[in-house]
Amino acid sequence: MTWGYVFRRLAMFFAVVLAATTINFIVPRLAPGDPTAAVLEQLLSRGQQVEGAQDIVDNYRARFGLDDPMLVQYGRYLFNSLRLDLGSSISYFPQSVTSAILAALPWTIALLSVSTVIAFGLGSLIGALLAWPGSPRAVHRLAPFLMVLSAIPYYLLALIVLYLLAIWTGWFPLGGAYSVFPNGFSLPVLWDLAYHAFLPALSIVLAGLGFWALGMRGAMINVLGEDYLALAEAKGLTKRRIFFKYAMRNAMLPQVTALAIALGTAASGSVLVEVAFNYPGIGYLLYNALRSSDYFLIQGVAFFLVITVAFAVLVLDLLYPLLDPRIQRL
Amino acid sequence: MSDTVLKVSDLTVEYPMARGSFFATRDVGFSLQRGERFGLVGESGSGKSTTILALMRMLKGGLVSSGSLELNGRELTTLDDEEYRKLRFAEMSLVPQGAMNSLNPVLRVGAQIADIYDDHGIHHGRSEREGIIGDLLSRVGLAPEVQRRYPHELSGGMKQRVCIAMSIALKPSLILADEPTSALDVMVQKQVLATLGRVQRDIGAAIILIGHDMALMAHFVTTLGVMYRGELIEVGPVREIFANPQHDYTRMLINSLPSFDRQARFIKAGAQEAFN
Amino acid sequence: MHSLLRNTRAALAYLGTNPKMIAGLAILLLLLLIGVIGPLFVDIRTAEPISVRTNQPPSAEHWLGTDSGGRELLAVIIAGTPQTLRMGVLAGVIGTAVGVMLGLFSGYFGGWWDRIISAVTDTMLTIPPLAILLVVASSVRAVNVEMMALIIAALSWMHATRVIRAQVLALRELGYVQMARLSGLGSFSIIFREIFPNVIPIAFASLVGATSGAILSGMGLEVLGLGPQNTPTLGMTVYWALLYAAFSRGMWWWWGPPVIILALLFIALFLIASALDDFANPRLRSQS
Amino acid sequence: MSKLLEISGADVVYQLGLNKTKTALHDVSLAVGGERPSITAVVGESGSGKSTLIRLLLGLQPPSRGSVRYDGAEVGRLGRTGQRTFRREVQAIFQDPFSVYNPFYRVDHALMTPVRAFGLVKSRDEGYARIEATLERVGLKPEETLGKYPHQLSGGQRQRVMIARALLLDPQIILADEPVSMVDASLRSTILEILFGLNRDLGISLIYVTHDLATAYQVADTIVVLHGGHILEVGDPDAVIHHPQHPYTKALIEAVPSPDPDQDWNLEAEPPSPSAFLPTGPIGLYHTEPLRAVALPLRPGETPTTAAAVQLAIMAARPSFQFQTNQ
Repeated sequence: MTWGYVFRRLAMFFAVVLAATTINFIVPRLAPGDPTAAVLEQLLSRGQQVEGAQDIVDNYRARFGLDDPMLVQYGRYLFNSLRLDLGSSISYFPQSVTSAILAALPWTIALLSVSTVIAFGLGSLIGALLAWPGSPRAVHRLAPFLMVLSAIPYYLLALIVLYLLAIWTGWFPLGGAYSVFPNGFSLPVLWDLAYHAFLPALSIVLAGLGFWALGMRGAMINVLGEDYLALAEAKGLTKRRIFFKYAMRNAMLPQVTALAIALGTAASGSVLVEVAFNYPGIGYLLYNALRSSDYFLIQGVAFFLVITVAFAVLVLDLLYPLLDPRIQRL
Repeated sequence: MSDTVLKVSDLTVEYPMARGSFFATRDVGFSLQRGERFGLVGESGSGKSTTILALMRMLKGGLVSSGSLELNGRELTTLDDEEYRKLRFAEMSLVPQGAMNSLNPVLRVGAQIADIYDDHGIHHGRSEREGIIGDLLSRVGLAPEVQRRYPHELSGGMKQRVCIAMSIALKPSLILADEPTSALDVMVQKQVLATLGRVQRDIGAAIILIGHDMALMAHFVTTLGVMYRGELIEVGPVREIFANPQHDYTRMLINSLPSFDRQARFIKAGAQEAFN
Repeated sequence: MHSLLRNTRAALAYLGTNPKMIAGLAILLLLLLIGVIGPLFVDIRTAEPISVRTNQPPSAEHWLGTDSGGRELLAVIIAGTPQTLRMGVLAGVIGTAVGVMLGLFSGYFGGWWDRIISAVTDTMLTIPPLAILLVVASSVRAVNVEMMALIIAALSWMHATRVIRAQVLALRELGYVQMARLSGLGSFSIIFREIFPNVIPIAFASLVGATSGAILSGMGLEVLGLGPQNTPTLGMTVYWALLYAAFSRGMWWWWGPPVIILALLFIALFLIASALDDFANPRLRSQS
Repeated sequence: MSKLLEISGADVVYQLGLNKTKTALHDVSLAVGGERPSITAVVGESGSGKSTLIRLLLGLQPPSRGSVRYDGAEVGRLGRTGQRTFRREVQAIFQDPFSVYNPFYRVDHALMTPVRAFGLVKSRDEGYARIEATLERVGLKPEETLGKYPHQLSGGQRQRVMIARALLLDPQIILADEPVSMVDASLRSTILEILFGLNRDLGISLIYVTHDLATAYQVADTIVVLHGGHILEVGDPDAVIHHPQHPYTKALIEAVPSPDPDQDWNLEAEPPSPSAFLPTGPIGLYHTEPLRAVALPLRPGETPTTAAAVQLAIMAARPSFQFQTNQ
């Protein structure tokens, strides 16, 4: 890993953040009419006195400084975004967009990271076994079924899982993340959290499994054709050692690269899963924001989604050289 | 115990195909004495690599349909897979063809050598292991520190030396060398071949060298076998074969060897006199 | 061109015997037939709201029942399936075409263009597509199917660019590309006559993947309520069902059929893409 | 009489990182073609700079210093027509006779494309007539070759089709990059004989780039020994092979196993590593004999010679013969 590599990755991170901010700034201006029109229209359409409506409009005007030149507006917007000042939410007023998102974010990150890690690990193992000539027959029987299941996207799978395991059988709760909002951690609390998270996590794992298994199978088949695998066998190494240390270890490298790319899709998918399960994370927040046309909040969620994923990708990229010695360390 | 290390008789390897079988070797037979250097030559597809793979029981898709392989008096064809695994590198080792890609790129050289000991039930303390691997590397002319390097930090010749070091780690009685120098430049080729010859003599192992370069064989092996379309068409002391080849194919192989002979030059008519 | 015919024939011969391809195409054909034959039997105007009695379970009169808005659900499925497919294919074709072009140029010419295109591609790939779609779709109110396809296409070219570029980088080093240069061909001739034919299988696999991704993105927008409000696509039907709590009211006939058809659609596209992958990657081919 | 392709004093420096560079060729001068069509063998191992040299000669890589001239004009500054003429008249044959064919097309495509692209024929039929005649010239039967896919031909046939492809364009100069190293031993001399014939009968000049000293000795008028981007020795093949003067040349020749088992190859003495022969300071090529020059430490006050000068001197010492005119 050279400084150039670190620099490039950091530059990419900031490019993503910049792009996200810019889109948030430009797109509302492409729509017909003054950008405040949307907010005013929204407030009027509620046909009622929204508490602090005037504050919101003032806030909006102040933030955008709509009389200033475009470039000044953009600079101010950029500056505000970077210090995470994303304005105030309409539907959660007087809460700021940032604080609403920060309340929801831990749920999403916990759910998404745990289930993605499981899907990634389990899927890679299944894929590796699929390509391995000596793996048990059960793997080859089960795998096609899993693959086909994985072709169904997160959200649809969530609906099916919800119907089968919650509504029909009643085994799992219909939605939410807890029975009572947790005040501190104890064993029953953790159990309750896991109980509620199980179905959303299951949907994410099932939907992701096949992708990782397929990728791993391809990478593994390539590795199995390599000369160093033949030499490992010739050296009289045990099958177990060859499988883990010589084959899977190497086939994982492209998988890690793919993980960085797939995170964006996974994040989008899990947002929709939250909608299906009323899970109080970013996805659910977003759904509410959309239903109440809370534009600041929608943009804020999009912004945070992008930043979170970009940050995870940055971390992955910086850790990658530890896995592959061919990329030079600092 | 007799002095015969390896006795191959009537070895036939076939690859089952949709329409009948493809015979990669037919009735191949030869034997090696302790410390003997045996060469197998032939062009690609002649069955020489198949013979080696059959010896290692590493045929992918092919099977030994008849014949016997006897190593140090023990019949190999009846061994089960686990017994065969333990025998690899302990009694019979392999120096591979593609040295460039034969080492795992993400493992240090030392770790790849250490695995051989670990999976053959030989355990050492940490520093003892390091010392043993260091010694092994010095025997093939590499610095002991090379064990801490990754393969991509080594040149082609160095990688092939690492492979040779691996092949003698457990002091086998037979080394199979599958075109070990075909990917190397001539100077490095000679270095590697000299190293291979030296360590082979040090541990007293017999060696089978596979190749397509008759000239290389001429200077390395004592006995030569010529393979052509899956059959061993000629076997004998290397000098006799060069002096008096019995088979047209062998003769062609010898005659097509490039040489610095003045007769072999194409000279433009008329230029010759002016130049002599 | 003879060789194109020969290669096409070889591809078809291989794919014709691939069970994944056969199964995938069969499902897809079935779904297409719903849209083609369905209107002959059912009046699809009943897919509009308040055309039938509301909340009826499936019966001899209403085969798939009706929803709370007074829509005949069988008609909704018949009208909606082709709409969903059209959106996906439109976005997939546009996205892949752009992606293939960028990949070919970026891989062949290298240099600064390549660096810029690659950086943009890599960056775009890590951005959650939903985030951008949200901002765009929530600002551009009242979308229709074509507009949605365009918006989604803008986010579905990267995969094609990436795989095609990687392939071109490998092909560019091959002797025949060098030979073509020595044979007096210009860059564009080399790209389209020498390189392009060899990436067709990958481009096709990419197209199927992009189509599937587009339907997925479209569904994502629809279930969040940002889809075409007046078109009965499959995703919108699921959205309405959820909005009117069909789940807790036990109206399985409302959300069940669109979910099943969407699932089948994704499975079909997955099978086809996977068969094409096998064809494009000989190592996978020999394994399966 | 052919046109002259000349490299003079060329360095090629690659930028590897921000402040890392690698010099692939140091002060190389070569001359191909000219008054006496010649065969020059450039002998080098991997990393010697061979492939950079080929790219330089084909105009695919500009020199970092020095110049590449064709028929007197700088290759990088040729106009549109000049560029086209250069492209057509300087042709190449590569090592791998399989990857040079687009697997998507029949071999006809590889032959027809250049003929059409350079506008040498007016119709397909005329093109085929020309192609068939050329195939026969390299010992192939058109009816057994045309209409086939590359994988349906043998390695030797594929390489001969490639020679025919080059010939179709009436080249002045052919660069042959390891043309026989991937061809079966039994067919090597046939291919070499064809190449030799192009020079002898058609007056085409060749650069034969190879790692194989023996075949270089067989066909060449001049041998150039390239190592680490430096020309270390250049001279008449008989002199270079049988009385090598540079230590690297000596070590290289000693490392080649003799086909005679009775001749001692001295396998006990490991040869030194090739990198031991890289020059440690500034060097220059100096004549040791009229037709030979060897790289030695730079002698101040004495002007070094160039490989190009030695090449031309060797050809000038040859009696001239009557070449058949090309078509």
